[in-house]
Amino acid sequence: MSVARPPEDARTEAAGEGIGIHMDTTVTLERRNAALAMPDSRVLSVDGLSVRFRTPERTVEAVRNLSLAVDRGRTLAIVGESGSGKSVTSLSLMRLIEHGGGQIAGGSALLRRRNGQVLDLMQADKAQMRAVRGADIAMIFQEPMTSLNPVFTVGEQIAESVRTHQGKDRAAASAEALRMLELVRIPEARNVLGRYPHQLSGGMRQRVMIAMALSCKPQLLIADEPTTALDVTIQAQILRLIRQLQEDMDMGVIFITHDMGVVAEVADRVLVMFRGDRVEEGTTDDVFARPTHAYTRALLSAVPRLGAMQGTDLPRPFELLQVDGAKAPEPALLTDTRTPGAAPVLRVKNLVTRFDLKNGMFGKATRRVHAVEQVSFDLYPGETLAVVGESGCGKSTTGRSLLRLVESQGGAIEFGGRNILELPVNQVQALRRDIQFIFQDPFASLDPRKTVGFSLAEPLMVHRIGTPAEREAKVQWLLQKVQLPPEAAQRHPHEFSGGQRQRIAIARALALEPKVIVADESVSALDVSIQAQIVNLMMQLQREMGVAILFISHDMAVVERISHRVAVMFLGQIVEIGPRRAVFENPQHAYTKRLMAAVPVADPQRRHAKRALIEGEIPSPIRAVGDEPVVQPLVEVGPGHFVARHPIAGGF
Amino acid sequence: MRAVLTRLFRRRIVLLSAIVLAAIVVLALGATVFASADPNDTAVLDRLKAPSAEHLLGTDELGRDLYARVVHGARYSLSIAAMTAVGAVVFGTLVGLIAGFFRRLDAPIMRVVDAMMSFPDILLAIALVAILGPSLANVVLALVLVYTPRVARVVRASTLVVRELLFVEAARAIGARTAHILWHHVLPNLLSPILVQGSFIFAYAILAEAGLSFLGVGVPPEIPTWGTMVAGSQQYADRAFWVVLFPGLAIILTALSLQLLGDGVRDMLDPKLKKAA
Amino acid sequence: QAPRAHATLAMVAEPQTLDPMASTADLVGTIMQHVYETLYTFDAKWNVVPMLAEGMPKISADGKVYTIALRKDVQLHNGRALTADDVVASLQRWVEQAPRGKAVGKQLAHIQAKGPGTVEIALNSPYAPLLAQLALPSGMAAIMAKESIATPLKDYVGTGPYKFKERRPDQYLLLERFAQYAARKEPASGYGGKREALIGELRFVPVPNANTRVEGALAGQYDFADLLPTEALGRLEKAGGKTVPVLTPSFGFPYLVLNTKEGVMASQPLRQALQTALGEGEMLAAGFGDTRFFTVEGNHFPKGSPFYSAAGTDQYNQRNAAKAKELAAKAGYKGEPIRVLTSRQYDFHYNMALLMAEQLKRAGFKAELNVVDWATLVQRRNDAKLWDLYVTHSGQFPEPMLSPPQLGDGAPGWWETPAKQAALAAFNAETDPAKRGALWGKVQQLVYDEVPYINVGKFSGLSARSPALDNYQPATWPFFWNARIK
Amino acid sequence: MHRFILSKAAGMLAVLAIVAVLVFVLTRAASGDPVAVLLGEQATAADIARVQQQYGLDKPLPVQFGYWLREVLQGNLGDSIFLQQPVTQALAQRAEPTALLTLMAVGLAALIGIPCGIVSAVFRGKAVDQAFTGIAMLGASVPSFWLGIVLIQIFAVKMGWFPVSGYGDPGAPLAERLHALVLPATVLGLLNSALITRFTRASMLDVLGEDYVRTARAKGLGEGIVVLKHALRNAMVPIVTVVGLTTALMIGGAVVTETVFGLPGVGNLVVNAVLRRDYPVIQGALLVIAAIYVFINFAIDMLYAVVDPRVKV
Ligand SMILES: Nc1ncnc2c1ncn2[C@@H]1O[C@H](COP(=O)(O)OP(=O)(O)OP(=O)(O)O)[C@@H](O)[C@H]1O
Ligand SMILES: Nc1ncnc2c1ncn2[C@@H]1O[C@H](COP(=O)(O)OP(=O)(O)OP(=O)(O)O)[C@@H](O)[C@H]1O
Ligand SMILES: [Mg+2]
Ligand SMILES: [Mg+2]
Repeated sequence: MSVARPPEDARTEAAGEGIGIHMDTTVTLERRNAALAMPDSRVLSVDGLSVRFRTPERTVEAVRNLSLAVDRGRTLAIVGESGSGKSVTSLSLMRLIEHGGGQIAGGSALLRRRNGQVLDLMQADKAQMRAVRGADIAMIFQEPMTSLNPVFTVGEQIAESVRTHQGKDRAAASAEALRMLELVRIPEARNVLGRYPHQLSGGMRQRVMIAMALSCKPQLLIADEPTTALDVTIQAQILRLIRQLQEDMDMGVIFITHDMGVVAEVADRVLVMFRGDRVEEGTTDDVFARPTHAYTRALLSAVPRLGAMQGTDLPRPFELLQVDGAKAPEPALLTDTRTPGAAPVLRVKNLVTRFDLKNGMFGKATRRVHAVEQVSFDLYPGETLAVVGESGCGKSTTGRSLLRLVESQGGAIEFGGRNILELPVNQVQALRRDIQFIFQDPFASLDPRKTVGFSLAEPLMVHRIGTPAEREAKVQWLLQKVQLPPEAAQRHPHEFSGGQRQRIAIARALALEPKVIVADESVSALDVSIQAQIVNLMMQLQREMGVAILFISHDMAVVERISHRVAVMFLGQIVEIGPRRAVFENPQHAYTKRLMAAVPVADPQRRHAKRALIEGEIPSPIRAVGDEPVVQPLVEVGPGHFVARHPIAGGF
Repeated sequence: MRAVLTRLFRRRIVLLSAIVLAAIVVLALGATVFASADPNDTAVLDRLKAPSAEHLLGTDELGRDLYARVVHGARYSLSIAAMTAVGAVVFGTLVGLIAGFFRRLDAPIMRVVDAMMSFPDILLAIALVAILGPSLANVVLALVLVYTPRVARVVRASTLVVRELLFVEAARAIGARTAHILWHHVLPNLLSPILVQGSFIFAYAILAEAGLSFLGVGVPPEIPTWGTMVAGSQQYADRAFWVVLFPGLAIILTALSLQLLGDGVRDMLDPKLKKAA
Repeated sequence: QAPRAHATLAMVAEPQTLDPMASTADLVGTIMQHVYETLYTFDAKWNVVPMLAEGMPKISADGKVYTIALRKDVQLHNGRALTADDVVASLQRWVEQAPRGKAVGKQLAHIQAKGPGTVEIALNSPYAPLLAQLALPSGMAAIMAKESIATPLKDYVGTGPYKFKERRPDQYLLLERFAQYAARKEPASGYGGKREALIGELRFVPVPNANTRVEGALAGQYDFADLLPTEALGRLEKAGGKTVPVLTPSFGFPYLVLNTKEGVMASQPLRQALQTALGEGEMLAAGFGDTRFFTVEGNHFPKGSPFYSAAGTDQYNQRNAAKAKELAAKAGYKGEPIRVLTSRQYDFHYNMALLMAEQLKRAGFKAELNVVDWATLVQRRNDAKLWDLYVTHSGQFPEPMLSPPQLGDGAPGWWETPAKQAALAAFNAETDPAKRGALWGKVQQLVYDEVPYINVGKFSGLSARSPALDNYQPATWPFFWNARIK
Repeated sequence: MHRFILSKAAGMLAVLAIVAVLVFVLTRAASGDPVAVLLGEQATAADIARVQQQYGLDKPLPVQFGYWLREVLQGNLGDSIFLQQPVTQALAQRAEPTALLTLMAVGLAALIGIPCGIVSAVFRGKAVDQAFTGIAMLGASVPSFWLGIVLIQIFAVKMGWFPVSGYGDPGAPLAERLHALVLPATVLGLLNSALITRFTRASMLDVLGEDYVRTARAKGLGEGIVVLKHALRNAMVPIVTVVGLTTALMIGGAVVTETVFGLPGVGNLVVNAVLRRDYPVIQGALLVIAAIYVFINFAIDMLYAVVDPRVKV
């Protein structure tokens, strides 16, 4: 390492610890010496880290002067809204940010390696970084679906890491991979070793990611939103797993998330980021109990807490705190948006939707997915009916069936006195005017090449409503409704944040003033503060326009907030349906109970409350052709509260 | 519009290609002004003269002024190439789009496409020209027929992907008809592969025309094209390098600029890149 | 190092067929003349000399009956001796099937064997070109073993110094030395005299790309490379011992055929006007470039030939646009398009056509070039409705009746006038070579007057041989007997 | 599996049927006459008519088609008018040079195109990317006859390393035949590498942005392994497609190169047949080419499954 640095490169003492603006890109000797005296228990000590992205048009300061420390065996949670720089921070520590076009503008990150040596990651050369990555620091990424290489077996992907860092031969590495898979409690690990990622469920993939990350027993594990994409039940399993492995290996963990519930569950310390800055840091208990920064308070207020609605019947908007500390305008008084005695807008009777699985070689269906089995429900004007259940239970398919976006095999969907399933195609197109769908992924459901203005006007265009000028006016009105600036019409989807995109999607659904909106996981991908805003927005719009909403979600806390009634789906069937209060306060079906239990609670005090966790995977809705599932009739257990009587215990 | 241009020409090389291409087009449009000599005027005694003040780029084997031929040739070569590229792209896109989007039509259409693709280009060309007579339009028609299946294949493959994207379903969910979806959502998202194909076909068409003309199934001889110049004069290249060099340079320069410009356009149209780059 | 036992000969294409009677294409004759022989052939001075015939025929006083004695020692490739029956069967086939033979067939009364070694050919009327027709390697009156005769021909059993060995289309055609070949005793001269296969194997390889033939010659890959672009001469000369250019003077002549039957060119005055407009010298220059490769002369036969004549040559190479315009106006030309059929099969056809079109334009004609591929051209020219003029060429043959076909009957152009009949009847009936020369002058004059076709001039052929190929004699149809590999 | 093969075979038959009809209609609709070409300059219309009769070319087209179809269904592709051999034999003789040339050329094209495409993608927008774009376009706009002659002049005439033309002497051993294919394969390889370069580049660019590439880096793998193992394997599907397509098109489409180098390939056969209107050869060869083409497409489909486990055949 170079000792004699040119003076202009030297960082001035005045820059101090974590404050002050550091313009230079290197670390002084003094600082390094100070850092070398890092306490033994400390794994990572980041100081004054700044990262920026330079584009021809502008420079983005993604992270400014960030300092943090992680101790052995401890977990530091980094929270903050989307785009606050959490991922950039973690990628910078791995020095992967350069591959994404980022630039480390300053700061140091001292890492204590396994051999005790202390290395400044920001100064390390390529070879050193390669040795560090995967061995001393490992990382789990947000997207288990895309973070594994689809063309290699999971065994190979884990073993590769082992071979790279431990110099083991193929057989030994493979044995180690097997051991790791067992460690992360993958059932039939030996079998899974030879499988490809697409043959595994999301939860299993994330466990593979963890196995891969931990295969070399790193000093530091960075988990960037490792559970965001997963179901609550799987999430709970994964969180517990990380926690346990951390204890076993005595690692330091940086846990990035925007879910305060998860934070409360896992973290020892919390660091709150806001637009690239660290705004608050402290022990988890402290931060939850006594948030000092306005943003932290706003964040906490937006966290949906299961049980917060106990004792109420009607949905209630979130009370939002503004970042500047002022209280949000008082939500309008709670009124029931439903008209008592009104006829249902939509009646679904015994809906059946199945997908044939073509067995490639034979091209003949031998198995089929029973995505929706004998589902019946009514939807009333002004009502929000939530459909909850785990991934793959058929929620989206139910929604898509309503618009005939998929072909259903049986049942009836009555809308305006007509059975949608029997209408000719052109009438279905006309009918879609009255039932609108908000897709799960706001980014993917907006054409990236069309301006927002086009996307908003498109429904009108398609149904030949209004003149271009009128449509433009309508677009402006819609933008205003969802609180976006008028000039948003000229921009493309990628120029918006996730929350804004979701608002665009909602505005688009409202353009035709439909009678029914199917909102498919419309808020699941958003961070809490945005999520709260969107939920409030939807409730407000329902109040103003009286639409019926079919709210599809797996987030029980949000569902509790927004819905009048709740339907719980399991394996394509509705196992429990009833008024929200009844279902939440008095769940009858075993599966409903389990779902409730798995929700993380944003309260560090309750962290270690014992919860019944189910190991393993959810049973599969795929069956051989001809093997029809049994559908249990629903039994009324309270007013409007129906439950299927399943001999269900064996199912899990 | 200005913003679009700024973004397009952010890379200097793209700007340069645009300038070169524009210059060639201007040259082609104003051929009679820029090169007053008749490109078909023969002067056997002046054959294969080296470039000089009188003949800027020299003369060919019949003593025709190469400068005049290259400049006038620009008009024809560019129109042949452009019409072929546009024709093949339009038809190929249409066919590929339909095959890719409508499962039922996929197999029958693709079988015809396969059949056409396994046809050697020159057989198609000879047959067509023989049936319809040699003319610039028929050469273009033949070339379009040759390249349409290739575009169709690529477009179909991409359509199969785009068809499954969520925003297509989203469009269907608002009640959009198929034509609307194809035009507004599928097509714009196929631009990138189409552009690559288009710029390659452009370059290939210039050369393919030469091959056809050389077999006597190309454009009539009074039409000077770059391809014919290169192909027809190659045997004199040892003695007079310029007969091949200058038309050859013209081809390469055009093709290269077009490709680079195509790259630029593609980058510009790619919203993801707009953000990251 | 032992001398190679083979020679690699780069030819312009894959032969259309190996049946020497089926096609008049030069390439077929060039190759198959090694396998098959004719009764007569030409010596270096283009005199007809005997080949399979013992000597010159006995011609009856009325000039109608030819009695031809055959050589006795001639062996067929299948190991049998040649008999008169073979000759009769072969000639029979020739007059029935070969395009040239059919022309002769019209004059024929009968062909008969007169004993095992003698053949009799009887004519309806005296026909002077008979022996030349029998001698020509193109559309050859090839003598083949009787039992091998079939259509299409499958076995190539001839009497030549080489016998057929193997053919791989587009790759090679192998002829091997025929050990039992019985040569004539006379010294070799032209195609005549003693033939001797000194190279064990002849490998004819098709190299269709002219530039490739040049490069192959320069690289020393070929012992012989046929028909090279004239532009290559400079490089061949500078090749430094790897290759030797071979120039064949008066190799052939390009000519333009006019449609006398239908369309604008059916008018004789207009044909003359067109002839006036043409500058044949310029056209030759366009076609062949270097002056060493062409001769601008209106006499259809070169000086030294018995058929040399200046008759009508004042009409040649006039390039008089003004006069042509005037003549055309007189002939009632109203700007109808003149459809010129040409192809790019041969560069010089195309280049000459281009130049001619320019010349015609200058004289106020509206020339319309129809460039088609060769297969289309040879088909279209048989349809009088489709063209007014086409460009082609022919080898320079010793006997006028051998080429162009327009001198015969039924060839495209359909020149059919009483004057032609009379002039040619007189010419063909005369068997005395000295008198025939004068009679040809009349025919030539007639061609210039009636303009059924226009002889553009003479060009030389350029080929190349390796220095190793010894004693190669330049010829219109290159042959490789008597040549050896050093 | 049976069903799969059956459906592929049905597709292949459909293609062949379309080709059969199309080729027949097109060749007959085109002007030109094999007999006029065969007989040469001196033939008269009467001669031509007689020989046409001999080959059955005077019959009405549907009759000719029916006759031909009957023969084809019995596995007989007829006899060439010019080559004096059965079409099947003519094709069999071209199979080796064509196959070897195609393999070598495609191999070379891939060997050049894929690495260049990868480098271009990795260094997107840098000088080397632009240089490769330039070279690729050069490859797309250089006429093959010209490149062929240039290579001949340098490596055959000047250096004397390779023969100028031909496919080895008669009876040459395989090594000599391969040697004769080096230059033509180079020409074809260079020219076709352009498209492969561009495809590889585009495909790699897509993949390099994927999350799993980042994962691979996060594991501490070297950049080489990340790009060549993790990214490339995923980018392979479009690359395999374009390489396969190149192969298929080269079978009948390497005409110019085959002519320049005097190679007895299928392209040469077809084009000569087309130029001389050797109908039986055109028809037979096109059927075979179409069959090969369909087969290559089929092979590409199978290859997908090899490079990408998500793809099910
Ligand atoms: N490659 C890039 N080029 C330009 N800007 C980038 C790039 N990657 C990230 N940024 C910007 O850096 C900022 C921080 O992004 P980062 O990904 O760290 O957010 P995050 O906190 O992880 O958000 P999320 O919760 O959505 O994952 C954002 O403003 C983002 O737009
Ligand atoms: N087009 C399709 N073809 C085959 N199977 C399908 C298809 N669409 C959905 N499925 C299957 O149907 C089942 C139900 O899917 P669905 O998308 O409705 O689940 P979900 O409850 O919305 O799950 P998530 O919470 O993950 O969105 C799943 O097993 C899924 O794999
Ligand atoms: Mg992130
Ligand atoms: Mg879903």
